[in-house]
Amino acid sequence: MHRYRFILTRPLQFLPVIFGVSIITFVLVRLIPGDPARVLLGARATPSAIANVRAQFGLDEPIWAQYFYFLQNLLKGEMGKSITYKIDVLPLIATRIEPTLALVFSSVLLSVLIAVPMAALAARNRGRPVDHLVRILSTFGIGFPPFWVALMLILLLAIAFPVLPVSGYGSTLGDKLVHLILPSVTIALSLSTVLMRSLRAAMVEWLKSDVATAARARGMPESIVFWRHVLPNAVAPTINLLAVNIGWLIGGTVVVESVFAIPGMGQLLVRAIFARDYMVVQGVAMVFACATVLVNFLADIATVAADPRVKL
Amino acid sequence: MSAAVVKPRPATLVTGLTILGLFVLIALLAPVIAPYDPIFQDAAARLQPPSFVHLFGTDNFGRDILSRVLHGARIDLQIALIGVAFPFVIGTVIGALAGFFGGLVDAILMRLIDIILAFPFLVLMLSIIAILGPGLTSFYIAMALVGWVSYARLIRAQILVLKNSDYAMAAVSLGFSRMRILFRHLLPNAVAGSLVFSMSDAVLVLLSGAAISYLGLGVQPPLAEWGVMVAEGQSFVTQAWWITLFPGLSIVVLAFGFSMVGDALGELMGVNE
Amino acid sequence: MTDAPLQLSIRDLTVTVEEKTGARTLLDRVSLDLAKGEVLGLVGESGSGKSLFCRALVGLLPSQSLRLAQGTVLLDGEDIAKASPEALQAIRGARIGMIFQNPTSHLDPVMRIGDQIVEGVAFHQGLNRMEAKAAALEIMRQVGFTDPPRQFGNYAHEFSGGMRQRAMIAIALACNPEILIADEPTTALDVTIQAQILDLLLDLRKTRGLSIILITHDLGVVAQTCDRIAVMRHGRLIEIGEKRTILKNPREDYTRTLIASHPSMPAETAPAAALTQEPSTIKLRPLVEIDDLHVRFPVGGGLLSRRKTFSAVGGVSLQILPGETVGIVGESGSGKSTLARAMLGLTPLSDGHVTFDGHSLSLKRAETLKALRSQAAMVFQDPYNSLNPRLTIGETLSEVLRVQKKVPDAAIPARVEALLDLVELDRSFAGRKPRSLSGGQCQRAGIARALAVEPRLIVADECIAALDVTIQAQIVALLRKLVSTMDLTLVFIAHDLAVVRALCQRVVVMHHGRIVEEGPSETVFANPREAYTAALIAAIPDFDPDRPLSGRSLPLPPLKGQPA
Amino acid sequence: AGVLTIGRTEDSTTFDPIKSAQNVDNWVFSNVFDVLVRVDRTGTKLEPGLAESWTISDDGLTYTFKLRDAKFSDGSPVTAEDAAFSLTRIRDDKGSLWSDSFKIIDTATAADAKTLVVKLKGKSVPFISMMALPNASVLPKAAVEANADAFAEKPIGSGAFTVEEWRRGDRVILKKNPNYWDASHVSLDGVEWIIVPDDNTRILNVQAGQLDAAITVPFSRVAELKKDENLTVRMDPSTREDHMLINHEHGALAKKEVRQALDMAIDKKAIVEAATFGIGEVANSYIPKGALYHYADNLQRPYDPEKAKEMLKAAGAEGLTLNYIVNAGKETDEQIAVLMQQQLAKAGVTVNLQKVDPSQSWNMLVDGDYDVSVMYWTNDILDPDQKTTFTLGHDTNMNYMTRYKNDHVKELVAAARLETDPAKREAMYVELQKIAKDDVNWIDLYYSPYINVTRKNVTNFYQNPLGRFFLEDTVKN
Ligand SMILES: Nc1ncnc2c1ncn2[C@@H]1O[C@H](COP(=O)(O)OP(=O)(O)OP(=O)(O)O)[C@@H](O)[C@H]1O
Ligand SMILES: Nc1ncnc2c1ncn2[C@@H]1O[C@H](COP(=O)(O)OP(=O)(O)OP(=O)(O)O)[C@@H](O)[C@H]1O
Ligand SMILES: [Mg+2]
Ligand SMILES: [Mg+2]
Repeated sequence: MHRYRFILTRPLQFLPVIFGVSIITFVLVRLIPGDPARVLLGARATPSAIANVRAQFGLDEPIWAQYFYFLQNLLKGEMGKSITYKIDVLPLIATRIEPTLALVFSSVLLSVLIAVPMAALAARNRGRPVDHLVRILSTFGIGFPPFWVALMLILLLAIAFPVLPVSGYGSTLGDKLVHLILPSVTIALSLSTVLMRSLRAAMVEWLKSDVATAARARGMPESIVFWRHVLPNAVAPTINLLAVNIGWLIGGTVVVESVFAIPGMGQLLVRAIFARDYMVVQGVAMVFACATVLVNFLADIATVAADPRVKL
Repeated sequence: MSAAVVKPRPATLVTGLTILGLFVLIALLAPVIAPYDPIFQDAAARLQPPSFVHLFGTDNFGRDILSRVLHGARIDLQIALIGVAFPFVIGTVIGALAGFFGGLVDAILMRLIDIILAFPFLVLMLSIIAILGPGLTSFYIAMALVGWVSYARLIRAQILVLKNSDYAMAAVSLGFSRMRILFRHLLPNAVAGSLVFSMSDAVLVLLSGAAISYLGLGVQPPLAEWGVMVAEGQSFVTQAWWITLFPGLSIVVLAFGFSMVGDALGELMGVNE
Repeated sequence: MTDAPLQLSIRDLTVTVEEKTGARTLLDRVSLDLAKGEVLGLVGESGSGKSLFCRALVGLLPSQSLRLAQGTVLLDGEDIAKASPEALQAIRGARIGMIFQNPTSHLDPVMRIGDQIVEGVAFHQGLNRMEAKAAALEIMRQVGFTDPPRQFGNYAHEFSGGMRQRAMIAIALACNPEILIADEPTTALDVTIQAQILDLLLDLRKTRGLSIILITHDLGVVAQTCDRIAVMRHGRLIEIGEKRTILKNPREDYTRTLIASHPSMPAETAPAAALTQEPSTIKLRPLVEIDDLHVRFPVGGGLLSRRKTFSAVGGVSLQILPGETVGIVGESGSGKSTLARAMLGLTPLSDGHVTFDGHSLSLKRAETLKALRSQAAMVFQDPYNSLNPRLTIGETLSEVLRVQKKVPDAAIPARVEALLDLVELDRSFAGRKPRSLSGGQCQRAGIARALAVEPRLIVADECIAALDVTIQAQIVALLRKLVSTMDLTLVFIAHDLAVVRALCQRVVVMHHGRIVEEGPSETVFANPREAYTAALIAAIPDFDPDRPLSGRSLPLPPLKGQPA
Repeated sequence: AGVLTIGRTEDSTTFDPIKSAQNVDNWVFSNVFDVLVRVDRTGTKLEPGLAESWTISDDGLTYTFKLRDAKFSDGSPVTAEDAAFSLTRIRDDKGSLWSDSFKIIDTATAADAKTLVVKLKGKSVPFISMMALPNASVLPKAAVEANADAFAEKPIGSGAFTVEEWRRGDRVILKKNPNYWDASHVSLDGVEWIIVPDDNTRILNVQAGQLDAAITVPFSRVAELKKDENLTVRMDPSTREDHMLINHEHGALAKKEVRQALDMAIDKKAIVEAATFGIGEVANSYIPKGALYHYADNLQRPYDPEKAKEMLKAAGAEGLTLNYIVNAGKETDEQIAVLMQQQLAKAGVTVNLQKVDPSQSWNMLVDGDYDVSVMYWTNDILDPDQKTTFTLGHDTNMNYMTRYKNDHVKELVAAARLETDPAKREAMYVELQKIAKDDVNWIDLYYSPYINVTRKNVTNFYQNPLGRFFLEDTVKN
């Protein structure tokens, strides 16, 4: 199966990407005006206290030396200490990965579950009122800011009809699932729109295609034409779109995490940016980068699996 | 070869353009048609529900929502336009050059694109905005630095296909310069997809703006911008729904206009998103 | 055949299209009968409604704006023109099978070939998966797959054109139809493969008792395979009758033109110029000199494996004298286009030399390219895709003139008109874009563009392959005229030997990237030295129905493009 | 009985008290640890904590604390040794953020198991107040010395509650400490501090009954929440004072008259009305109302934009343009900025708003890269000395970034620090308040309460003005 050979070679390309991300983050966060020590010490800061903290976290070293230590630590499997939390970054992040991952996963799953039938409905009734309705609805899905949608969902399903928890994450599996419903719906409302548009366009295209005609010409009923020939062909181009969006989602769950008080990485990251907790920003950025790269990698594999013509 | 000439569905295009045109008109006429000064605070008229005095009600400062929504059209159209135009131009040029010349240039650019894509979008946006200070200019710069990637990818993929097309080969055989081939022959045929994408991108840009506002780094107060209005108004959503609803609806309707035009463009140009 | 029972009886089939200006008739009261076991040839120029007719039969009109306005289609006495969608669906495939013109776009790219066959078998014959698979393998064997168990799992893109066409046929047969409609099943293929496919169809007719409607615009194909011929033009059936009658005594002018423009007509041989007869006595310096040329392409390979290369042109030497007309023939993939591109400096040379007018491409690249760009031009195979879709013909031509700077800017409009005149296009075409032109018109525009360079050398790469015969004949005539009036050197690439024979003084036969035979057209066609050449020539469907297609009796090269 | 769930915006950062200077941590520290001396509920008196009683030597240099019989949550007794260790540690530990404040301690020693003797390097009246800082909590020496990092994750204290679990980013779970010396008094079985960053969500959680309490409620929500029958909106007096910082080194702002004019050009009532929805109270002194030595009769300049305009003209500062740094992401701050822009315009002052993220604004203020900006201060010790020193006393921080200079004030601040007679001391602070007002070191804007909301069934949920939550008193019915 030489088409899958890239699975062996591709990971080599990850290294420069991760390396690049680390350098850019490193420089970028240090370019942001604001001193972590001052933030940490607050209003009662005295110059000597500030100097003390800076020395303690190695912030008084030249930037290249700091980067060198960072890399050195990385080789040891460490990512430095958080200024805010005073513990190593890696265990700090580790506890935050699961909620974000769960959120992304459930949102994507939900989006796909919404997008595929909706796109199918619209494409098979192209130009009819159903099609227009779906398109109008989808515009609403993408037009309203997520934090507003989230709030509306809470007001509706947690206050007016209190069937779901307002916010939080829960500790048992069932509890977590229940808590993930509203946040996932919030994300899915906009993500599914993106997927749906692309899927619908592809489906319309393939419904008109020679492949579909050929299937009809051999007497296949419309449902077989659609599910067996149109859908598999229409899915391939959407995989890439989905991958880009998952990448985007992984790095952008913060708003939803924040509204729903989900203890994920997004919140950790934003807090760290505002507090200039350099090590945490770096660490989270690296984890995000790895996740994104991995998602794209999986998408590549999926693309190859979905379309035998594709070579990578 | 099915020469099925794609029929543009004029209704979609007309609806879309009408909506966009209407917003442009509103933006142009805002100072004339707005009943109040959008930043004037009237302590006596705080949190008024919609009435004949304030058609869309007032916010927590007693500012007239209608006037703010009308004036917001100026800012938001500007955001959509500039927030898309720069990434579009930068991405197109970079993507075109990478796709056309290939080799080392392409390899480096592709890695750069990989890096930016792997970068948590928010770190980039927030850091850049934090570095430059919140405000529209920083937002544009951040958008441009992050947003070009999508366009570059789209264009590059197109150019890679087109550069092996017969008419590209024909152009080479006719002694045309490489720049002429790229910019006059290939690019015009390659941009259709990006153009369609830019329409939905415009909506994403508006929403990114709103998200940034939610995180507190949005446009400078007291500027009326829909995303900021929704973000700020959401604390009052239970007692004064009108503060968020009207700017929110404005975004949705504008988004609808953009996506209509995008769809129509897509069909006109025979692009499958 | 006449005594066989009627199977399909079509009366007054009319299809209209809704347009803004009102309804336009695309098929105008077409009536014809098909007997059981009969092969009916349907010929006619492009756009005459052949495909539409077939699709109308099974209710698969290509667009919703098309309507079956009137007419009956009696299938064993039952009118299916007015049948419900469900009834039609039951007829499609099971009773009337279709083979489409373009297998590449009609095969599902993401489904294994075997599964596509199984789908039909299972659906129409109600077999379970195991049985269906066995049946599918059997069908694959029937249509000439060499290794069905393995090829079962292949995807369409892994097959060559011929194999794909076979797969199309297999899929149609899987439904076990009584009537097979084959819409130009061989147009896109080279002659050798065309012969195999036609053979296959005839075989199937014999073994399965199929009735076949064979659509083509090649009268030669019809002559070889059909019992009766129907001729269509402008949506109407203008003539129908027994094959020999029609070929010998066509009633209609159009049919006569069709027959006359068939390239295998012996009347049309290239005007033998003095050059070809005594090339050595007149010591001319060759315009193009190719010496041991190799062009290799990297294929596959990657980080962990060594890069492999594929040799598309492997050691070709060729001299082309000024004013000569040279034809290059060979099956698909034999390296013709690659050679042409290498000749014009459009693809890097791996080895060897190309010299144009004394400039060597490998030694003085820049200088040679400059000469090539201003003195040589190419006409491309695909008339649509070789023109920039966004520019009008006028813009395309004037751009060339402006860049080439051979005429002053002020004279450009006049020159554009002169060029259009030259290729016999109306001047109004200057303002139109390629999309609104027919294939033949596009090809003329392409030629005009080549002429705009005022070249000494024109390389025409299969520039007529996609056109129908009447247009082909026009283009060939045009080229012939241009060569004689403008002192052009022409390299004409084709896989259709008949055309080459009609146009070229000298012919070069390529096979697997090498020249296997070379010589004056007449000599080569009369006495091919190589078996390969002979096979190519024999595979030309002869116009005379009594001279049978000899595809199967000669040692054909193995089908290429099978997955490794 | 029961577990009290409290929603707050941010997570704790550590459980090592010396390593934090943030309110989010102090709130929890004071549930988990105990201090020698406590500040009472009104925020005006010191009362015994772990120290039953204390005496101060006549020269004011030696403090002797008598410790009560108390146990840490692990059952080990709280000894004078532990207390001495804790004080020395906050002064000396490399990771301590409080070293500077505790430099005044010369030695801290255990005279016997229950007697702690602290010797100061110099006289300091406010020192005893500092003993109430949660950061100076008494920690078990053995446990901290064994592994300080582990301690910071799962501490051992002698407070009313113990840390049961810390789900980072989500919640801190506290359990009643049976070994607490006053355990019989504690009603709650436990407390959960739950992070809900979004204001809306946090409050909705309480409305939906999924949280018992939500703290830091925005002003804008109070009126609405008061109408909810299931809720109690609690507004406890705080020591928070919002003020406008002025950079005394920037051009015309160096002139007292200009600063006075600005003070007059700002309509604080309108700000209280608009930004705090009438909940705040116009401030007239840097020492907040209700805090020790607050001078209630201090000058309150009338709002008079016309006069302000004249004064500016007279001072040669006509057409003044100010660069106003706004903290991004703070609803009220942005609101006030917009309002002030409008008000100052009436006095002919052009204000350019520059919104920057809070960490950056901090930097700009420290670097003097601003003209005006609005900030606030909340006392964390009872004694006014700390704030006075930081803002008026020519401390190393340029008088809280204002670059205010007045040598007389500086001497007065130093003297007040040493004055043991409360009456005399009060007089000194009254004078300081008058001078500060006259000099307009900054512009006092408003005082505002802590606003928290609880379900009706929660009683005795309150903060003292220094911000301490008295959860040992809280009852959930
Ligand atoms: N969807 C459509 N809408 C309008 N006109 C159409 C449509 N499809 C086909 N036609 C017209 O119908 C006529 C017949 O087309 P058809 O495809 O049957 O030609 P053909 O004889 O098969 O030609 P070719 O040899 O090129 O395949 C043409 O003039 C074509 O332009
Ligand atoms: N860019 C390329 N990369 C790899 N292989 C190529 C490339 N171009 C051509 N080839 C291969 O080189 C061989 C010769 O191709 P070429 O196009 O010259 O054939 P041809 O004789 O023109 O065939 P046809 O009649 O189908 O046009 C083919 O097998 C083709 O697959
Ligand atoms: Mg056809
Ligand atoms: Mg070719």
